[in-house]
Parts: sequence; structure tokens; C-alpha cells
Amino acid sequence: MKKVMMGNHAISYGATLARVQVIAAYPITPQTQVVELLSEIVADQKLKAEFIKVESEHSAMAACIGASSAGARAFTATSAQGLALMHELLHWAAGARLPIVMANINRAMAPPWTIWTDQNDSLSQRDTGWMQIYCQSNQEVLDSVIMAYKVAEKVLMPVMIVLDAFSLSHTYESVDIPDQALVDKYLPAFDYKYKLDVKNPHTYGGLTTPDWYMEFRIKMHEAMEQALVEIKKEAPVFQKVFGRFYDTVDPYMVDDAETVLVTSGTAASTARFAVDQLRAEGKKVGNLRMRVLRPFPFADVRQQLKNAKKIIIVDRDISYGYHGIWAQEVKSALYGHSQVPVFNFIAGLGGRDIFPETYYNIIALVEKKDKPDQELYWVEVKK
Amino acid sequence: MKKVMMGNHAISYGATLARVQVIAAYPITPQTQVVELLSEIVADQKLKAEFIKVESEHSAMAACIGASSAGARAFTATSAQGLALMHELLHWAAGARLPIVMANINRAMAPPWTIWTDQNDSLSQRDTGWMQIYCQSNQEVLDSVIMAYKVAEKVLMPVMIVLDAFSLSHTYESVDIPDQALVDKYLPAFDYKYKLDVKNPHTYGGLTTPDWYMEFRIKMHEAMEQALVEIKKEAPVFQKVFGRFYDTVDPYMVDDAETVLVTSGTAASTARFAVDQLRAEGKKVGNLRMRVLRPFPFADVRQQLKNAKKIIIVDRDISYGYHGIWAQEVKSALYGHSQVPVFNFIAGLGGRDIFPETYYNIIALVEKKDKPDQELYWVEVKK
Amino acid sequence: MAKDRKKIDFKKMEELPPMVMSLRSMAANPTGSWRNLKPVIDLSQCIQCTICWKFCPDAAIDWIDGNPVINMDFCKGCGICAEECPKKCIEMIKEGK
Amino acid sequence: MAKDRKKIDFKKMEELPPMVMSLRSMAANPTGSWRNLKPVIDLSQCIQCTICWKFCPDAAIDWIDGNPVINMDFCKGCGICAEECPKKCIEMIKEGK
Amino acid sequence: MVEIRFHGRGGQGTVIAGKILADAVSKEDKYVQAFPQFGVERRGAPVFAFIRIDEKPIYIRSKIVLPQHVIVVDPSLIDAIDVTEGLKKGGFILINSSRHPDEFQNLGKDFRVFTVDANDIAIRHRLGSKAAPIVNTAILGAVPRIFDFVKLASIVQSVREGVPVNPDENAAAAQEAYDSVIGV
Amino acid sequence: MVEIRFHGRGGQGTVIAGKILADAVSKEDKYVQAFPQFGVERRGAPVFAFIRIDEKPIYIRSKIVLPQHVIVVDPSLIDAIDVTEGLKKGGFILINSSRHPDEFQNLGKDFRVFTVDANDIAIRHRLGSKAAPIVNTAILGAVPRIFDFVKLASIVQSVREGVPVNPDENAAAAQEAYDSVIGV
Amino acid sequence: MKPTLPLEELMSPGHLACQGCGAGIAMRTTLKALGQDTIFTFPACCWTVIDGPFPYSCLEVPLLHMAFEATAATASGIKAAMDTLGKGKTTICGWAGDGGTFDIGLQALSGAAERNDDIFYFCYDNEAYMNTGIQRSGATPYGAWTTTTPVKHFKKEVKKSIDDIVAAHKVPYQATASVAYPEDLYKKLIKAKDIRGFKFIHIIAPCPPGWKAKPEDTVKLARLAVQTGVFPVYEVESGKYLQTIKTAKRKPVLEYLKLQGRFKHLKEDDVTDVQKLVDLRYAELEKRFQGC
Amino acid sequence: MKPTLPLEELMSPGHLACQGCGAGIAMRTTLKALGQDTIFTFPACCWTVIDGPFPYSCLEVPLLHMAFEATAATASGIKAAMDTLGKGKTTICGWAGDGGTFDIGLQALSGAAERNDDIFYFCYDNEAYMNTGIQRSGATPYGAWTTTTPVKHFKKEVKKSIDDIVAAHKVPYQATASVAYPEDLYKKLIKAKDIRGFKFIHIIAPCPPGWKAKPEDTVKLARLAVQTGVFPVYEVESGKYLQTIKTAKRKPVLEYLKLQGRFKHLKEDDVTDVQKLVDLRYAELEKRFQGC
Ligand SMILES: Cc1ncc(C[n+]2csc(CCOP(=O)(O)OP(=O)(O)O)c2C)c(N)n1
Ligand SMILES: Cc1ncc(C[n+]2csc(CCOP(=O)(O)OP(=O)(O)O)c2C)c(N)n1
Ligand code: SF4
Ligand code: SF4
Ligand code: SF4
Ligand code: SF4
Ligand code: SF4
Ligand code: SF4
Ligand SMILES: [Mg+2]
Ligand SMILES: [Mg+2]
Repeated sequence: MKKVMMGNHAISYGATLARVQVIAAYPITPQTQVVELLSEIVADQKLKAEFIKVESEHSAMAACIGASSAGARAFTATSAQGLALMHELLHWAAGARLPIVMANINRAMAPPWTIWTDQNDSLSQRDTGWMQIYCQSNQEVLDSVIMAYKVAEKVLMPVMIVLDAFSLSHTYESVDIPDQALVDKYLPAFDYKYKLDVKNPHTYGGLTTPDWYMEFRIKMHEAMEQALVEIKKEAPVFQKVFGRFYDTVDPYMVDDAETVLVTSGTAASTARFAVDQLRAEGKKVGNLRMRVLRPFPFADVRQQLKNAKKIIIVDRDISYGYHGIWAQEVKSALYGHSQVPVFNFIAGLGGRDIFPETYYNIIALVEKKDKPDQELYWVEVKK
Repeated sequence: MKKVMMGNHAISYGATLARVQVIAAYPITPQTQVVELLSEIVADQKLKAEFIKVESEHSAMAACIGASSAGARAFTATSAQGLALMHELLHWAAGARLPIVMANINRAMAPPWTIWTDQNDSLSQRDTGWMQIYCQSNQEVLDSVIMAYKVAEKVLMPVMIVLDAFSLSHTYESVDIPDQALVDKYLPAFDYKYKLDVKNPHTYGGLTTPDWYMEFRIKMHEAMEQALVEIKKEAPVFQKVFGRFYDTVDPYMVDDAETVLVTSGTAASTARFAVDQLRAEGKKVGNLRMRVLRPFPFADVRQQLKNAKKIIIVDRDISYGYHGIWAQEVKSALYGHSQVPVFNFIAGLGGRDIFPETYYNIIALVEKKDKPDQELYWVEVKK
Repeated sequence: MAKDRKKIDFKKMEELPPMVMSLRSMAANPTGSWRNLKPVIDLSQCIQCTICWKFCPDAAIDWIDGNPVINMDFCKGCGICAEECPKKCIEMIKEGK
Repeated sequence: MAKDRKKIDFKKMEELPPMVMSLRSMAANPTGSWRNLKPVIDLSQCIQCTICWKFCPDAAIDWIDGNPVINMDFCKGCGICAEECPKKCIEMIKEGK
Repeated sequence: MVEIRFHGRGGQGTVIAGKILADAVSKEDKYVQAFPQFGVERRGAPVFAFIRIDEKPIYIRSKIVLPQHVIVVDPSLIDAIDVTEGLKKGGFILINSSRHPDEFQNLGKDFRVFTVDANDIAIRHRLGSKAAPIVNTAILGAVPRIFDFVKLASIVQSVREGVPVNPDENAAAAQEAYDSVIGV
Repeated sequence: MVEIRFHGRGGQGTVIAGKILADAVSKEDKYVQAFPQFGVERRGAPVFAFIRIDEKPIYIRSKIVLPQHVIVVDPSLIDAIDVTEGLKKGGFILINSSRHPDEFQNLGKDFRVFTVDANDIAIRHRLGSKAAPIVNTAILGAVPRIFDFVKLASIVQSVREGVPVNPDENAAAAQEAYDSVIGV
Repeated sequence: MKPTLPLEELMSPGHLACQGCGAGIAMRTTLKALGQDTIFTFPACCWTVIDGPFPYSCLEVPLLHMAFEATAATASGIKAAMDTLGKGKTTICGWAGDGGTFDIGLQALSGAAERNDDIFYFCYDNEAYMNTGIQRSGATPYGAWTTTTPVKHFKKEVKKSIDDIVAAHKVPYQATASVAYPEDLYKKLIKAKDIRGFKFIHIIAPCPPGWKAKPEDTVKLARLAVQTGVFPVYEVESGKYLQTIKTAKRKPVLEYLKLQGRFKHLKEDDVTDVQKLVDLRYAELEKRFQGC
Repeated sequence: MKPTLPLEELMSPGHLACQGCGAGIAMRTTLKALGQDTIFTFPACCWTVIDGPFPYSCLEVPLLHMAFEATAATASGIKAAMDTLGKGKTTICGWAGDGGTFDIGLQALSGAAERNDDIFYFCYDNEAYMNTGIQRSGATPYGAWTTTTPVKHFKKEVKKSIDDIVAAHKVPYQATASVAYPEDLYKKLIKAKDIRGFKFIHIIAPCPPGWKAKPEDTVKLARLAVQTGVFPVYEVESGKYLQTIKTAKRKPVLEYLKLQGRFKHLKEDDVTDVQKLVDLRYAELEKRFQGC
């Protein structure tokens, strides 16, 4: 069934179709509609789930951890400050190997107070052991929530579905809501082998000396490596059932492109639009949309970027005192595999819009240079 | 005056000499002695400061933010879970441009519960806008606390002083405690131009639309760039006053080394020992100790590693689903500047010890390879 | 802080302080444009009780020479003053549209 | 969970579960070695009141056939049993060193 | 691609109008995006909403700075702000007003003005109160009369499905608005 | 470089002993590191401490797995655990015991055993209680008698400075221990 | 007549509160009492927005915006700084909404109260998370609709008693107040300013959009809250309770409820339940007013 | 004589508590009452260590170790899961130290209490952060030494009344208990197991190293705490107070204090102050016992 809905509601429908069993969430702009719709759905008993209206995001994640440990499919959604407040428990959920799924609406970090989009909030969780999937459309949001549980429950690692504030969360567009029956077939019920079980009592997460700690952390990393395999495997399976294909990266006109824009989120969507315009002008430009940040798709990124003559990474984020985070991720992955000049542009922080013109300007600037002459370039700044 | 002391007390003395004015802290193994000694020093009125015994690390950082905003030199110390619990407020302190100094004792993240060292806790704060300085001796810890305030107050960004649990925090060694008079000369009183002032009232951190948010974030990054300049400038100044020299990186026998170990923390100290042994065997090995993570010392790293034939980065941390964090940082920085094969080893998580033999084994393995044949190598694992 | 009513118009990044701080009062923001109903005081009935003045959430009533004077630049037209006036001498009338 | 007293000795990583979980009881850890004083019950005085049993923080007193029996593998020698015994028929004696 | 900007006031349902229009358009198998002004909405304060319509998938996701057309839900805004800001030459301006389009000549002659008395229609169909009528469905009825990217039937159906209460009254209001646009 | 391991029980001040020894050594302008077993210490449970001494700066910071010498603060540990684990051939074992070194032949003949009755000394100097004497300063007094990396005078001074109470008694205990080592 | 409050305004017009915002009245009155030698810190809440965007502010005293859960700890930090800097006389205030007080900021509040830090903690209570669009908080009363307690599933838990929670900390001064009684609030603050230690002020501040009420009814509602006993107004000084606005004959709660859309769905039985809850709580408080 | 408690042990020996640990007695007794159909979650606390390292545990019921500040929310999450999974009968318990309850875990506790989630929350109270080496917590009593309240600057704030804080939430059941009276604790738990909603159990559990007391004095101290009125033992069921261990003639607090090194520095005057504080609090509680 097709329905015009905002990105936030696409999350709620995704979670409902995935038959989540415990929801624990706390309001924050721009996430509130996710929670509001879910509380209605649960109140109307259209979804058999417990909704815990916790007193903070920290407790939201704690409740998800408790619920998931007890064998329930757990869900939450948040944004920026809320995500940051969960930080300790993000490490926790991953270390405990719990297949929790969370939606995060990208919003810039305070101070100053802001409610507008950029990716610093989720990207600065890149070392917590969560998978991260960046979406560019409401359809992808809904689909990704469902797929996320599939992968998470296979490898026992949590997943964050990430989308831009307003330009996705509050944007209405048509979304195909798949049949519940199809989803049920695709995503079996959660059957957790390691649940808290009075019939088979175990203690989880206890003190672990240097004798064994490291091996458990290796297992976490191996689970991430396995997750990459699973994501690649799920792509055609999902397509077969639902007709839509999602890979780790989303290349557009990359094969013969001399210059490749590496982008993510809604900025990637706009970049695709810009590529069409630039191609029309005869410019050999392509766009590589980064969809999965963790597990990092090394092979795909290296493969897709191997023909480029110039690579431009546009970050809607920055690691202060370094470069843009996507730039760091991609450059490090390319080290030893590529010699192509990589240009890093920082754009659109705190909700500053990224227009097609933004890309035209970037391309124009890069055309004039053989290789980067600055560590990074700020875009459309009031200098 | 020389005194045998544990690393934790070196922090306390450093803070005392820096005449911190407000301390807010919460206990956590292995940090507790920092706080215990400071509460005695304050109770004995050897330091004119307010000590707020807060009810969580979150509140510790909040109190520091309040105190620093009001114009006081603020200090705290923590570790692992405590640091993670502060995460939202780490972003906050940086965004508010407050020159807070914090010591973090590196301890591995839970679950499973552990109290032993690795660097995942602090490294996973790399995107919060804090400077980070990794120490290898108690002397360096004490000195770095003092120097940190100098740099922080110049550029208005917070600093984290980082040291390993137990192998520094609880290790007793001789430390020179500089004269208070010298320190006072080196580090002037904190005079904060942007303090909360009833005579000159301003509101700080208010809602900021996309019109201007980005420019403030650029200023943060520029402050980090300036911090790099200041750290380089302070090194000789500090040396002149106190006789000890600290740079962004600490190269040992790197110039003519064919293989350079890139390390940090106490593992770097042991690496230096190992280099001596390996040199004695005629192996051209060097060690580059990474001291400053943020602001990242691009120029120094590129310069120091430019003669190497092979680079080995030993991480006591990992970004699950990627590589070791130091490896990612260094490789990305070298991209476009170097073609030397870089090998990434992960060792010593959760307190597993890193011995000289660990390095001998690493070197032996790397000697057999022209370039890495795995994304990363796990060291001394119970396979 | 400057009580100036003018909007601040930065031209360049360098004009900004290092962190976000206020440089002028919100009096630069005439919220009168939000109003759909407009309070009108019939001063002849008024007993100068200051009730309307003390309850205005927008500090949009000035007390001038012992009388309430509504500042239409800011009054949002909530109607509290009219509702609370013991003499019912404030009327809310539709904004001329 | 197995009440086995044997220590678990993993040889390889593959033997580990994906996350840290307990696989055996702490009875594998004989804390008797911590003891510096050792409780000795004079059963002839004992009135089987169960007080020593119920207060032992280490569950180191078994109640066997109506009598308290101290499990020296685990007793840490805290002395609570001796202190609380209403008949004072438990003596704490120095471990033979 | 058609890009339209709505002008309204906080609390008037301007965003919902955009959403309902998007729904109607999508019923006709076109691609559509509707989104609000990104920010804090306060009752009474001027707000915007946007809609983008195309025959093919829409990838551009930046804001609309140079709209082709403008719909003004609250006529008092005409004096308060510049509703023609960025409006492309030849653009249409649909205004909720009892006045004749000619009375809006001050908006410049680069644009074509239409009016519909949505207030009156809404009040007559008892949508909202007399002091604060809910006009967004009424004004939507006028849209297919002026633009060809959507049919009245789709609008009426989407209005029925998209309002929380009184589907019949809202649908009737839309229909009536369709019939009473001035300036066509 | 000399590397020594201490064996004690939680609550006996084994770590403090290491610290005081480090202090004494550093007074003689040597380089020194002292550190505890890294972990949770419980009263009564066996614990370790370590010390590393050198003429030049010490960079190695890994644990000591193969110590040259061993100091046993609590004699009951001899039965509980293997105090010679990893001990290098020719290493010294200093034991707090009233017994003669010869009675410890079961520790193997690769090592040389010394004893000092630190319990007795501590009790006589009223350090701690009779049931739980505080022996760590007494045993430190024996160290310079056996090893040449530190002088008694430095030990005595560091003991004075390093104990929270009763500096005189502790110093006297150290002195007495020095004089009463058996096996030298 | 003479104004019952000082004429001086430390809050400028032009701020971004909705029409008829009770929180606006609360702040305006508070500033009149505290005066210029005052520093505020705000967590996330409606006042984050009301204050105005960069580079503006409607406050004429220093203000530090801060994270949602950190109000009390931040104020403690400011206070500690002022003390070491020899500016101990300045009044330091945390100012938070009900969500920031009852829920996410409770721990910091409790910590500061336990330490008896010398600060004011204000809670302006509009009984839900308003800034994010009306979600249930621990302060939302039984029976109310919010976007997360839909009418079919209206709030079933009673309002958390933050006043009793604070009272359990035995702070030197605490009080409730209503924006309908600004003189009462003013008097309390003038008195409390001179009390050393932790001071807690809880102000009921109706919110027209959040309560689905008419903007002009804000003061009326704040008055009815007191007159019906829904929100008794009193102070506690060193453990002694004093009701400062007496309500000998309480009005039925229905008078209060019926002006608010958030209670529209309540059936007669439900209203009776609300009345009972209010009676119970009032009886409990009356005992304390009588010193029992 | 017959044992006054069931013989079955759900806590194994071999755990890592210190000699004479009161928290060990508390858990042992609790497990006897709750039985096998029980799930626990622990935050960071001594029990994190006591339980034993991987791959061991001394509990024979499922246990989830969790972050320090998250106990109640985690328990709520487990409970919600059990409910949707049709296992609503299992008893879900949070088990935390005083630091994890009075301080860093208070907010989650308050949230769960406000929602009236059907869980047990246990606080074993050793009056400081013991697992990290004896630092002051909100539960540390007036006068006590800790490593962060050095003797020259001993704790000046009174112990936070967590019981009154919880009582302010009007939870269906709450009780205090002492490890010196295991039968009392047992009886309370057997009763509370059948009460739906939030249940709070606060157990005084002396800690020999932290209190600088002799290990054999643990039970004696827990008894004296009750007999002196330092820690009255009672329950509150739907608001009704009942003192379950009567202490008609209270012993002087000095008897309790003098067995503990942490109070050694107190001068006579200080002891009088402590006595006064205890008397005051006791009088307050007595009123409630008498139903006033
Ligand atoms: C950690 C965190 N979580 C959530 C938010 C989002 N948030 C901002 S204001 C607000 C509501 C505040 O409610 P309240 O404290 O009652 O104040 P009000 O808005 O009602 O005035 C919320 C949930 C945030 N800023 N930070
Ligand atoms: C966020 C966080 N801060 C600090 C710690 C360190 N920590 C672990 S246990 C503990 C003390 C717990 O005290 P309490 O709750 O009273 O339990 P007890 O140890 O006394 O049994 C502390 C401070 C932690 N694990 N996590
Ligand atoms: S209508 Fe409202 S805003 Fe306007 S003056 Fe009256 S009270 Fe103030
Ligand atoms: S409330 Fe009415 S009577 Fe009183 S001052 Fe205002 S206008 Fe005059
Ligand atoms: S001495 Fe302590 S541990 Fe041993 S049996 Fe008695 S009570 Fe139990
Ligand atoms: S306490 Fe004493 S009398 Fe009672 S059972 Fe134990 S040994 Fe026997
Ligand atoms: S939502 Fe309510 S509290 Fe917030 S500004 Fe508007 S009226 Fe005031
Ligand atoms: S420190 Fe105290 S509470 Fe912790 S295990 Fe030891 S005796 Fe028990
Ligand atoms: Mg509120
Ligand atoms: Mg405790």
C-alpha cells in the first residue's frame, strides 16, 4: 500500500511491521512523531508491544538493553543530544551483543542550541560498535528498519538507522508499505539463544580479566565483518521479496566518472540530482552515496572509486582538529589502494542547506586544482 | 622537589600547581586516588578551591561547565564508563569553548565489566572537540596538566589528559614537582573574557539558526588548528622553565629507521625499550609515540614517517567494523603523502599486557611481508 | 546588553564572537505581527489597578504616568489583560485585515 | 548452571560464547585460602538454633542432619558465626601456619 | 518539476495543507515532496510550507528558494512579509481573500493573482470557529482550478482521508472553493 | 635492571611496601618503578606487588613475569601458592618467617632463601595488633641486608616519611629487621 | 493605586513565547524579585526558545544555556566558581521545565539538594514536554491527553510529587507558586534570597497550546488550579509548612478541567476520579499545614 | 529447632565478598525468599565483583550486569519483555548499592516508580561507594570518614532519605530491613512478591573495610543500627507505615558508632549531634508509625 508520509512515520511503520515487542523512547525534536505514532499504534493495539515512556534517553537505551537481553525485539528512536546521552549504553548494547535497532534523526550538536540537521551526532558514535545505515528517502527508512533486524539478529550486533532532520524526518513523500505477511516471511520472530531464562540461568556481562576480555572484543569485530557479508547477502533477498535493492554503497554514474562525489544522507540525494545536471553539461561526474558506515564496506568503496581521477568527499560533519569524518574514513580505507587526489569539503553544518549549486561550486573549484592544497575546504561560508 | 608517586597523584599535584578553582568529580576505579588526594588537599586548604562531590560524572562535567563559564579554572578526572557518561557534555564543553581540563585514566569499556586498560574509552571521544594528550610517564602527566591549561585558555577549547590504567595510574615512580612560583610564572591566572558577569550580562549558547551555526563550528575547528600552533610554541617555553620538552609526537630512532612502530601511552614506553633491544640486534627499527590525538599533528606525522619503509601501527583499541583508531587516523593523514605499507596490529585490549616480546613478534611477522595481507592483525590472541 | 531595537546584521565571520552569545535584546524582534486580536483600553473606565500590566506575559504593557499603555510593537494579542481587567475596560478587537 | 567445582579452562577462542556469560558456579573458587582464623564448632554445646547458618555471608555453613557443618573450602573466617552463636560454642582459632 | 510555496501562520494547518496536496498528487502517480519550513512554529507567527511535484522521481532535497508559485493561506501576511520573495516570473499567486485579484496589483505585474474566499467558505461549512476558521482544505480546492498537476477528484479524496474530523464538510468546502476561484 | 615480586595478602600493605622501597631507591638517584598487581584486592586474598630498579631510565612498562627475586610478606602463602613461579635461577627469596631458611628447601635449590621474623619484630614494636601485625616496614629493613641496590639509611628514612603513623616504631622495626636476617 | 510589583523589567518584550504563555509571566515576576545581581542557567525547555535566537536574548541578566539533564549541577558549578572568585553574593538560579525537573533533571536536582548547595532551583510547570510538542512528563496529571498519552489511553499515572521529593531532602526553603498570584511569588523570593542553601520554587504555569486552552485563560487557569486544590500554594521553611494562598472552600475540579481541551475526553466517572485524587492529596497537605 | 529460613541456597559459596560482608547476607536471604523464578540486574557495585569473574557466577538465577546508573530502567525493560513474551509471573529485580540508588541511579529509580512498573528495586546500603574504595555517597551518614570526606572534613551533610523520596512516589510497597533480622526481610519479600507494581526494599548491610569495623561485628552492627534508631526497620503499604522491628527503648548511638573506625575522629559534641539527628528523624518516623 502506498501512502504519503513523513520520514518519522516511515520509521514508525517500519518498526510496526518488524513487530517490535518493546519500545522505550523519550521525546526530542525532530524525532517526536516517531514516538507519537508508535504510542498510538500500541494504544490502539495494532501492535502487541510494551511501550515504556522512560524519563530520559539513557533509560530508553537501558530499557532496550534489558528487554533485548530478555529476548524481546527492542526499538527506540532519538536524535542528537538524546543519542549522545545514550553514549555509554551504546557501547553497552554492542558489548552485550544485543540486536537492538534504533533510528537516529541527524541533528546538529549543541551548543549553540539547534534543531537542524548535520551528521556529527551519529558519526561521533562510530566507535561504539553499532552498525550505521544512512538513508536518503522515506522508503529506504522504512525498508532499512526491517532489514536491520534481520542482520542484527543474525550477527548479534545493534543497528542505527540514520536520517536527516527535517529534510527527511519532516518531509512527506510516497512510501510503499509492504504487506505484513511478506514482512513476517522475510523477518522471522526473534529467538534469542542467550536470553535471561529462569530455566537455564546464566549471568551476563560479569567481570572479565585480561585473560579473556580481548577475545570477546575480537568476536565483536568478527561479528561486524560477518554483518558486512550479511548485508550483501540480504540485498538480493530483500529485493526478491519487496522489489527494492539496498547495498552498502549506492553508486550513480560512477563507472565512467572522472570526478566522484562521495556523499551521504539527503545531501547524496541532491548530489544525484546535481550529477544529472552536470552530466547534461558534459561533465564526467558521478556520485557514490555511502549507505553503510559500520561495518565499513572496504571492498565496495575501493572498487567503486578505483576509476576516478579525482575524489571529492562532502562531509556534513567534522572531527574538530582533523578532517570531515567521512573523509577520514574513506581516505584511510583507500590508503595503499589508491593514489587518486581526494578533496574534502565540509558543508551544511547545523542545517545550512546543501543545494545543487553547492555541488556545482565544489566541482568548479576542484576542476581548477590537480590535488588538494588545503586539508579541507569549507563550503558556502560567510567569510 | 622529587617525590615517588603514583600516576593518579601526579594528576592531583598537577591540578594543584595549576591552582584549579573548582573541582567536580565522581569516583571510578582506576581514577579514585586523583580525587581522594585532591579532596584532602582542598580540605587542608593547601589549595583554595571548591570541591563539588557530585552524584555522577554527568554532573561532574556539568558543574565544570558551569564553573568555567563563570570564569573559574575547572578540573575533573574520570575513566571509561564515567567518561562515556559525560559524552553529551563533552560535546557541550567544546561547543561552549570552555578551557576545562580533565584527566582520563584509560580503562576498557564494559560489558563485560573490566577495570583494566585500553584506549577505546578516550579514543571514542575523538569527535567531541576535545584536545587529547596521551602520556607515558607520571612526570609527563603532571607536566601535561599544567601545560594543558595554558593552551586551553589561549584557544578556548577543553583538553583531556590521558593515561593508562594501572600501568601508569597505579605505578609509583619519581616525579619532579616544580615550584609553585615557577608554575605561577608559566601559567597566569585564568581571566575569561566571556564569563557570566552580572555587570555585563550576556546569554551564552542560545538557539542558533542555520544562518550562523556553521560559522561557530568553523571557529571551533580553527581554534583546534591554532591549538596545534600553540602546543608547538609551548614546547620550548615549557622546556625553558621546567627543563622538559613535550612535542605533539615523540620520535625515537625514527630518522634512519626502516620500520617505524607507531604507538601511544605506556605501550609506547615499552616500545621504546623494545627498540633498544631490536637495534642491539641490528634491526633498523624506530618508534613514533603519538602524544597528541587532537589537534591531529598532520605535519609532524607526515614528516616523521616519510623515511620509513614500513609503518606498523599498534592500536590498543579498535573501531568495530573498521580498523584500529590510531591506524585510521594515521593512514588517513598519510593518504596522498605516502605510499609506505602500513600494518595495523591490535594488542592489549582489556588490560592484556603489551610486552617487549609483543613487539618482537610483531616485527618478526612484518619482516616476512612486503605489504599487509589483512585489514588488521590481532596480537597474542588465544586462537 | 544593548536595548537597541535594531536587528544585528553580521557581514563576516570575523565579526562573530568565538561562541554563541547574545549581543542585543529581543526588543529587536517586533512580535506585534503575530497578533490576530488587538487589545484596546478604555482609559476612562480604568482604575489603574496594574493588573493588566503585571500579568502580560510579553511585558508589552508599559506603566506610563500611572496608566497602562500597550506597546503594539510587541503585544501578541493573547487577551489576558482583557480577561483579567476587573473593570472589563480592555476590548479585544480583530486586527484590521 | 553447573555446580561443578572444577575451574573452566578454555583453550581456544571458539570455545567462548559470543558474549560474556557464566558457565559455572563460583563454587569453583575455594575461598578457604583467604582465611586467617578458622571457626571450630563444639557441637556438644550446640543447640541447633541455625543462627550461625543463617548469618554466614559466604553460605559456608551447611545444615546437615540437623547440625551446622562448616565448609572449610569456602569459609573465609569472618567470625560472624562465632560472634552470633548464642551458646558461644564456635571458637575462632588461628590457621596453622 | 513544479515548486510551490505556502504562506500561513502558526496553527493554521499550513503544513497539513501541503501534505494533503502531496497525497492528492501522488494518487495520480506523480512524484511529490512536501515539507514544512524547518524550525520552531509558534501560533500566529508567519510560517511556510513547500511542495515539489514532478513526473519522475525527485532527488533534489534542498529547500525551495525560487518557487514557481505561491499560495497565501492568511491574507494578512501580504502586508507583514514579502510573499513574492524569490517567486519566478510568470508565477501564480493564490490568495485566500474576499477581494478581487486586481486589488493585489502591488504584488507586481510579473505574477498572476487568483483569489478564493476560503475564510468565508470554511465558516459556512463550520470548519473551525468564526474567529479562527480552518481554511486549509478550502484553499486546496482552488488548486486544481488553477494548476493542471492535480485533479479536483484527487484533492477531494485526499481531503476526506487526511483530515482528523468532518470529512464531508471539508470535502464540500474544497469543492466550493474550486468553483469560486476568482481570476481564472 | 633488578625486578622483584612481593607476595602478600590483601590488607597487609604489600603495595605500600613496594612504594616505600621505591622511594628509598629513588633517594639514591636510581630509577625505579613500583606497581601493584592490577586488579581487585580483597582482605585475606593473595596479592602481589612489583618493583623494578635500574641505573638508567626505565621505559619498559609491562608486568614482571620473570622476577629475579621474591619477597614473601605472609609466610602462609608458601603453602597456598607457588611463590617461585617464573623466578629466575639464582634468585633470592626473602620470607617473613621465624623459621630457618633451610626449612624452605622444598622451594627448590635454584634459589637462595633468607628469612626474617617480621611478625615478631612488628608485634614487639606495636605495629598493628598481635593478631594482625603490620609487617611491611619490618620486612623492608631486611632488604638492604640482602640486596645492594639500596642502603639501610635510605630505607629507614623512606619508612619514616612513608608511614601514616608511628614513624619511630616503624623505623626501629626496619633497623631491627636488618640486623636479624637469617641466611646471609 | 501603586503597582504591587517593581516597575523595573529585566525581561524584554519581543521574546518567542506563544500567545498567553504562563512561563513568560513566571519569569517576568521572578526577575522582578531577584534583580540584576542574578545568574541563570536553563536546560532545554520552552525557555530555550522563548529567550530568543542568536544574537539576541530577552533576559537582562547573564544566562547560560545548558543540556537538558544538567540544570542543578550547572548551577552548583556556577555557584562554586562565584564563591572562589569572591562573588558569593550573586544569586545563582537553575530554571527548568517540569520535564527537566521531574524526569531527566531529577538526579542532578537531588544531588544539589543533598549537598545543600546555595542555589535557587526553579521549576515552571506546564505539565508536559511542551517544547517538543506536548509529550507526557512525570508532571502530567492523571487523565490528561498528550501526544504520547492518546485519548484512548490517557495518562493513568498520577502526577509525581516533586514537592514531596524535594521535601525528603530537608532543604532550607521550598515553595509552590502560581502565576495567578505574582505578589505571593515575589514575596517568597524576596525572603528566600536571604536563606543560605538549596531553595526550590515550583510554579504552575499554564500553557495554552499544550493544555488546549484559550490564551486569555492562562491566569484564570493558574488561579483555578489553586482554588480547586489541584495545585495548593504553600511554602516549607526548615520543615514547617505554611499555606500562603488559602482556599477554605475549594471549587470543584471540573471548573478547572473544562477549560482545557486536554481533559475533554474525560467522562463523568473520570472527573470524579480526578476529584478524589485531588481531595486525597489536599487532605494530606492540610495535615502538614496544621503541623501534624 | 527448625531453620527459620528455607534451606535451599540460590547463592553459591566461593564468591568474592570480603570477610564478613553484610551485602552477602542480604543477597543470600533475598534469594531464599524470591526463589528460582527470579531475574536480577545489577549495576556497578560491590556485587559486580562479589558475583565472580567470567566464566563464573555465584547466583543461580539469571543475572544481567548493567551500567551504574541504569538499574531501574533495565529492570523495567526486562519486565516489559517478560510481559510481551507471556512470562509475566517471573519476579524482576534491580539490585543496587546505595551509590547506585541514592545518587547516580536515582533518576531511573524515580522514573520506574512514577510509572509504577511491576518490579522490585533493592538497595543494599553500605553507606558509601565501597567497590571503588570508600568514597562518600548520598547515603553516607553525618560524621563519617570516607576517602573523600577526610577526618578533618568529615561528612557534614545528613544521609539523604531515600525512603522518603520513594514514599513521595506513593509506590504500592516499600520497606527497610537489616541483615541482622533475616526473618523480617524474608517475610516482607514473601508478602511483596504478590503485590503488583513498584516495590522498594532498602537493606542496611554493614561493610567491614568501609566502616573500618571488625568482620565479626557485621551482624552486631546491623542490629545496633536498628536498636539505636539509626536505621529503623518498617514497611509502607499503600501509604500505611508499620514498624516491623520495634525499638521501644533505643540504645545510645555511641554504642553503634564506637565499633566503627569511620567515626573514630568524632568528639563528644559530634556524637551528641549525631544523637540529635537520629532522635529527630526517629520522632518524625514515629509519628508516621502512629498513623499521624
Ligand atoms: C537529552 C535530551 N533529550 C531530549 C531533548 C529534547 N527536549 C528539549 S526541550 C524538551 C521538553 C522539555 O520539557 P519541560 O522540561 O517540561 O519544559 P517545557 O518545554 O515544557 O517548557 C525536550 C524533550 C533534549 N534537548 N535533550
Ligand atoms: C558511570 C560510572 N561511574 C562510576 C563507576 C565506578 N563505580 C563502580 S562501583 C562504584 C561504587 C558503587 O557504590 P554503591 O552503589 O554504594 O555500591 P557498593 O560498591 O558500595 O556496594 C563506582 C563509583 C562506574 N562503574 N560507572
Ligand atoms: S493582549 Fe496579551 S500580549 Fe497583548 S498586552 Fe494584553 S496581555 Fe500583553
Ligand atoms: S486591568 Fe483594567 S482597570 Fe486595571 S489598570 Fe488595566 S485597564 Fe486599568
Ligand atoms: S567464619 Fe564467617 S565465613 Fe566462616 S563459617 Fe563463620 S560466618 Fe561463615
Ligand atoms: S549458632 Fe551456635 S548454637 Fe546455634 S546452631 Fe550455630 S553453633 Fe549451634
Ligand atoms: S508551548 Fe506553552 S510553555 Fe511553551 S512557549 Fe508556548 S505557551 Fe509557553
Ligand atoms: S567492600 Fe564491603 S560491601 Fe564490598 S564486598 Fe567488601 S565487605 Fe562487602
Ligand atoms: Mg513542561
Ligand atoms: Mg555502597
